[in-house]
Amino acid sequence: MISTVAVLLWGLAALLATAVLAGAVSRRAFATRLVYGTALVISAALLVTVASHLASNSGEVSAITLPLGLPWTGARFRLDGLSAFFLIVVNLGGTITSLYGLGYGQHESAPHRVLPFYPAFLAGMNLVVLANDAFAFLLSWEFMSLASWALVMSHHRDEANRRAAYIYLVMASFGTLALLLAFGLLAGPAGTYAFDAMRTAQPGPLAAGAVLALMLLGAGSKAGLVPLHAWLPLAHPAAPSHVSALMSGIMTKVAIYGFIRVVFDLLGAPAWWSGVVVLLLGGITAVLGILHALMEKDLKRLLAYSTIENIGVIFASLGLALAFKANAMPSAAALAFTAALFHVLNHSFFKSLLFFGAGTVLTATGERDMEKLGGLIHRMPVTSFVFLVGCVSISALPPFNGFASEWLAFQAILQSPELPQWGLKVIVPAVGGMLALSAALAAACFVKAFGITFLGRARSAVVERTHEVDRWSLAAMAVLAVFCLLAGILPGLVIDGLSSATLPLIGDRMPVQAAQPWLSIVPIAESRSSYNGLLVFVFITISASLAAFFIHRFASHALRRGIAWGCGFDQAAPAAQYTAASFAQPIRRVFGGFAFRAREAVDMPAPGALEPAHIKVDMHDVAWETFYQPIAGAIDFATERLNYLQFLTIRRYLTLVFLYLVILLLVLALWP
Amino acid sequence: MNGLTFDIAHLLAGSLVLVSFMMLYQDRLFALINVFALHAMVLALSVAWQAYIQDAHHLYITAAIALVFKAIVIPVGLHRIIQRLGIHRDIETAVGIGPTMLAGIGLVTLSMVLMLRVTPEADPLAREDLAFALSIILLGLLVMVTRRNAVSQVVGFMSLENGLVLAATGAKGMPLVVEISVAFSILIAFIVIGVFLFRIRERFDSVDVGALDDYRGERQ
Amino acid sequence: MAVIFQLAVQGAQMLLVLLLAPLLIGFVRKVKARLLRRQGPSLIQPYRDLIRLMRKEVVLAENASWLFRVTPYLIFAATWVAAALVPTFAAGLQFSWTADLIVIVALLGSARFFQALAGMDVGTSFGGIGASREVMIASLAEPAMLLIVFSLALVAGATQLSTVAAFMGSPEVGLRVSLGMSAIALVMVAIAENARIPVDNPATHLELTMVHEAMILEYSGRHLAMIELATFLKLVLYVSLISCVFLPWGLAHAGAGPKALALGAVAYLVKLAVLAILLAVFETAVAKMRVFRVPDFLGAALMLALLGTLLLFVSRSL
Amino acid sequence: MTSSTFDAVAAILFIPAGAAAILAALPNYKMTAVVNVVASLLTLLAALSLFITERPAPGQYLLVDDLNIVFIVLNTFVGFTTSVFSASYIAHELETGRLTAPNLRFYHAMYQIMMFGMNLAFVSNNIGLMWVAVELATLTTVLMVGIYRTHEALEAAWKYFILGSVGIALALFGTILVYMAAQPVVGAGTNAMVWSVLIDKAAHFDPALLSVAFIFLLLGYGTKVGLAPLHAWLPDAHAEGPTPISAVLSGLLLNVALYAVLRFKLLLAASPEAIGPGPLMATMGLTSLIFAAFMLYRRRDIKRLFAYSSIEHMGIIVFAFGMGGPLANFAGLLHMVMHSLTKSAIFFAVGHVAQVKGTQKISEIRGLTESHPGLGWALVIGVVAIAGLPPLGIFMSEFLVVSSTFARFPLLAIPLVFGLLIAFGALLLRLTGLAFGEPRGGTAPVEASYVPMYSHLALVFAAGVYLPAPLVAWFQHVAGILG
Repeated sequence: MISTVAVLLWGLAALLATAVLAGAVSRRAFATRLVYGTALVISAALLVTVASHLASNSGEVSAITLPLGLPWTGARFRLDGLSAFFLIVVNLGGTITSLYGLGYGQHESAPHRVLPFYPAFLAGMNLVVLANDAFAFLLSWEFMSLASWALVMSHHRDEANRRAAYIYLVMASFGTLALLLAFGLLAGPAGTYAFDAMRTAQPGPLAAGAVLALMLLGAGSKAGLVPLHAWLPLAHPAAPSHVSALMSGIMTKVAIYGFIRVVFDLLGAPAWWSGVVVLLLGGITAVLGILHALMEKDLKRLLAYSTIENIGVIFASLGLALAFKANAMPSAAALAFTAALFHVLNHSFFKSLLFFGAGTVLTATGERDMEKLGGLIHRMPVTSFVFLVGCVSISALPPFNGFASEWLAFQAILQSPELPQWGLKVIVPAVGGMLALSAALAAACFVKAFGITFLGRARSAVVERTHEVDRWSLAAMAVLAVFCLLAGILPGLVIDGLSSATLPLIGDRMPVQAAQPWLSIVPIAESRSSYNGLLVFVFITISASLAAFFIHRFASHALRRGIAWGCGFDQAAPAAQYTAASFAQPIRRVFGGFAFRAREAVDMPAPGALEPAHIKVDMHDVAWETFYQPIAGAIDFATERLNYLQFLTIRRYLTLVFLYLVILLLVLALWP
Repeated sequence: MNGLTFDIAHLLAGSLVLVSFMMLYQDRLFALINVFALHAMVLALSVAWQAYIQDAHHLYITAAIALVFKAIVIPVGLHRIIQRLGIHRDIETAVGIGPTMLAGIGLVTLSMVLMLRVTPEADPLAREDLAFALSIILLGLLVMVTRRNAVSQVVGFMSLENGLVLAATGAKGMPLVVEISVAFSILIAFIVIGVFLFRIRERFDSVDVGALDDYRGERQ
Repeated sequence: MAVIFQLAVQGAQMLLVLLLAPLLIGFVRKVKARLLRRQGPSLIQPYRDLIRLMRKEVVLAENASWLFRVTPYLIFAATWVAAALVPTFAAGLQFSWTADLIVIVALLGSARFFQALAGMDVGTSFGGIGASREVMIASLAEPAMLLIVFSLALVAGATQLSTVAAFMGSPEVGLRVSLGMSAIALVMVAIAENARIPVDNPATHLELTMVHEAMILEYSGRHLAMIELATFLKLVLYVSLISCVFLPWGLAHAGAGPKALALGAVAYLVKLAVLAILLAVFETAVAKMRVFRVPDFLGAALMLALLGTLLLFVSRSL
Repeated sequence: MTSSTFDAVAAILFIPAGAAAILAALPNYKMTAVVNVVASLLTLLAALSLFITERPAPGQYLLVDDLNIVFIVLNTFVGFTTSVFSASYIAHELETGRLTAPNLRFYHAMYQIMMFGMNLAFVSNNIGLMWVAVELATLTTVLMVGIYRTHEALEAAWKYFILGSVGIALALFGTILVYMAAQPVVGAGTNAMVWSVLIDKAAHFDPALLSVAFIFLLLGYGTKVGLAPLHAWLPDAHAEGPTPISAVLSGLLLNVALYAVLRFKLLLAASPEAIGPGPLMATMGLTSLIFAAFMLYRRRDIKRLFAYSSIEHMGIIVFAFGMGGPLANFAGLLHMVMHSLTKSAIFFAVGHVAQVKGTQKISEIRGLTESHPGLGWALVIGVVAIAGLPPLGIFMSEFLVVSSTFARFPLLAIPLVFGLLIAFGALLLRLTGLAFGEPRGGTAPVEASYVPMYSHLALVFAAGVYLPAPLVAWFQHVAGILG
């Protein structure tokens, strides 16, 4: 009987083989269909395998050790509840993205730079989730980064993309080195790199703290935790849109998996303050991320920034879970943890959906700049509809999925009074406030994203010529839209599905939801809090259709098209519409001061003067200016100084040798 | 061995160090080369003496090489080069004489301190020889780094190598000494020829930045 | 049998809020007029307006998309469902567990989301003004609201409105400074959410100052009727929310006999009247503030709510 | 049996020596290239035969043990591939007229002499002989670096020569001191220079003498390893010499010097009272790593860039050996092998690049993956490998070095990681410029064969994913020897 892991590994081998094959045929016409088709099939197969494994024997662990990788450890792979869940996330994303790629890939200008790395990227993400020893983990981790780097670099003639790719890979390897150090601590001097060994070994408090910090650096830099996020809004948009979807929707989740795997699984019992750190980081990340998103006018960058926000939400829930776990409150911890995982799943759905939408807009119009779009709802009805669904879901509005996980997170926050530490008691609600704020801002942000891009009148000529895109892309997006709705109205089923991931790590799970009447979800007790997405959905539908019915039954049907009211000016130019910048202006006024050190300079001509008024806004990425620029400056300074050593005369070089010799001899002479 | 032989060996080695100091003191090329000739001669003597007391006859060859090659051929050759290049009147110390001498004294003390840590059981002659050899080597390096002129750097290198030969011959029954001294003589010949061939007048390499750039490729 | 009764009560509540909504508005307007020594329109004027709007034809801007036409029904539905889930005269109704306070807030959020989109659909600058200001206000009001929910939930240990109401009615609540803060914050949020003075003026159509009206400027006929009705419902919702949380007296429990229910209904009407009068008085007393003062107003609400939440621990465990 | 193996050792020495003689005589250059390849191949086979045949007992002059077999096989292998590469490369140089037929003859003869010198250094059991051999190898490379006769080439060769000579002198003094230390114990005569004898008796040697000796040896041979601040000759020698020689310098000659340092490290480690060699080496390694990492940024010449990266990696290796312990030593060995393979592959690629683009200036080379995909991607893989990214071999060794160091001496790991990151940033920055962007420079096709380059990369890749068990056991044993 071949174990599930083995099956999965065969699947991954097939993916890698596809990558090689793609490298061979990538310049042929049929390559695109071939590669994405194969990737689609394989990912679907992997998905089915994992799902059936979960269904047949949930929670059962299946492990294997291959004679690869680090010699005396071997390459170990393991499938448990957690990795199964993340495998589902990864491969679901992989399947749908491949489906999308079947259509989107046709428009790719340089397929030979995308096709070989796409399957490799998928395989890398799968391997990270399966890896069961430090070496295999890091190898897959960095392989994943490398493949995605190549994909970001695929449109390499654009200077901006090259810069993005460069910053991305440097940050990635910074993260990898941090993880490497963390694993070094966990493995100890003997070098026991197998996760099973690490699990049993309990590091001291100091070491545990160091590992947590290093994990926040390592996994955080990959996931886009502020202030390590700087690369993310550069790199994610630079890639082809379906890859952006993978990076934003899936790869960040793999990073979160890494964090969970080490901090919840390998590290043993956490300290209560670790919860505080993660909570705060999460909250700050959420707020800053969405504020940045609000200020963006580039659609894909906006989406990337909103990814940062969602990562923040997830990390906040994880921090909460840590805090509860540290205080031996398993049920509450399970609730918070489930909320985090649920949000992972949801975000992978709607963020992929939104990036797909952005991709179709990009292919149709060739524009990423929202200021040049508008009115697409008339040209691309289907795209705009599914994009709208994505926007509603990501804005955490019922009855869609984003709300369900957000709601769970809030429920978890409401467990905080039972926490013994005052610090936590006070911080948790504060972070809750941050999350609420970020949710509200997210709604604002996506009103802007949808409103400016799809609604209103066309802001440039390109929009007139656009039309709906191919069926494959639409199908992919439609599927995701359906998922968003289903996960929103049937959250109970998802929560039960997550129990197999929660149970081993937390030691408890949320109460079984499927048993609840009317499929509502009840974290603790119905008297305390409950939510029934299905009924809310049904009610809204019923009452809306009731209203509609009533109206059409009794009210007048007369309808006339007329010009919009423009204070008597008919047909104001499209330029007169609100732009993305002007839409964000009130919020910039409120938050810009501390978030971006934003300054506005208005020069208003005297009344009666005819020259136009100008408003100039300068905003700063605080994180970038506080951390990255000084480091770059320091390196530059050091190189400048040291560089003189390249241009000395031989006599000076000899002097160096001579001095070095004398110094060493002196040391020796003074040696005790 | 009796005191006299020891004392003579000791005297010769010590005088070698002394000559090294004299080299440090010179600032004219001709004078420097002459002093080096003396250096080589003293080396030849001490090697010969070592050959006699260890009655290792092959060491006489080394002594002969030192005498003929280093004390006569090379100095003459260098004289020629200097005249050819017309740099015989240059004063060419990079660091003042005074500091150089101080540094030299420091180096000698350093080598003494180092070598006297060696266990007394070791052959005292070898010990002393080592101490002197080390100081000669360090002084030779000092000459190399304090002189700007290619020729005087060659001289410094040769004195350094004299120190090596002294150490090698001091080590009782050390094989390959002759071969090594021969090899080194060839090496030095190379260097001298190089100095001559490449017309390296002032220094091994120019210090004027423009020249540096195209020499070292970097820095557009 | 019991279930039928329960369902009946639930349905009764839904109809009640729907029918009461215009009346409440009419009442507020009447009181305001009287405070200004005017006769004012009759109480049932809002009903008339709605019916008139129904009869009128719809003038649709050329650029309006399907979204523009669907939105009114969505807004109405979302608001109505939300309003129906707030206990009015009775708590613990059949479907009250469908949604807790957070969901209700979020439902209003969805309504607002679509309203803002509809505002931007036509592509005039007014829609943009309205939408951008609306989301700015919301981005402060919603967190404040949620923090209020937190402090209520942390006191009552539940986000389920019926439970909260029951708890607030019970003696162990005591007098808490944090609850007071939450109450004030809730009122401020309610004012902002319902676009009342001083945040917004429901009566104005001066482009530069209007927020809510700017978004629905292009709406007419039956669509406008739907939106108006939704706005009325929203006011009812907030009023009954305040009353059921901070004045939970007389709140009957579903399944209680008709007598209790009738009593509850009467109590509810009284509360509505009182709060409506207070609102009218307040609105006549203060002036509308500049749009960019609104953040300070709501920021204050947010801070109050947060303070309330944090003070909880002080006031409880010490 | 013993005789047959002795043949193997002799073959390793005599094939290159004989070939050198023949090559010096052969007139026509095509022939010389072929002979060169053949000779290198034979040497490689001879080296491989060391595995199957039983080893000779350590004699007064020659010794074959697990430690030097690693070096010999690596040396002969890279020597062979490089000869293949240089065959096609040098032919092109002849066409472009940078070299003349006599140059070529000289070049090939020197190549074999150098191989001879290096092999001799590896198999020699006598520290004096080892010294001679290392110097022989050095001097031949000096001559080859200056082969282009351009001003820069002569400049570089001269610098290399002078600094090298000083290194030679210091190393010799160290050797003499070791002899002096051994002589009272072992007794006068050749025995006092035989390594296998010394290592047994090292415990009784005079520690003070040994310590002084080690410092001189470390500086002397360290000059050739290219450790900062003794590195000055290395970048220019790499940049100005013919590319095959750059490949050999980085891939092999540095290893020779490293091997010498290791031998004496063992000797010192055997004597308890002497200073510990570990800290000294670790410090030098770390210094070189960080120094080279910073120097990488301002490089404008592509070969000089990778020369500095060689300094960086030598720093890592020396650091690893300085740390000691089974993990670190294993990592050090692995890293050395991987670095030799990768770096020579990179220099092959760079050679092709320089030939097709007609320049070594980084700023004038762009978009290689567009203009020469095969070459460009090879360069990408090579740099990715040298930068320590998986799934390539160097990642494994760096993984072991860093993690084991952090577990033992966390404070040492921080600068190590720092240096690695700085270097990574620089290499990637240059790679981005070279391999991507709007193509610039010549688009002439590459005549020379990609085989050596890709075969090295393939090996590095394979090692990164899978190390065969025997190899591992062998390396672990060697790591054990290195203590």
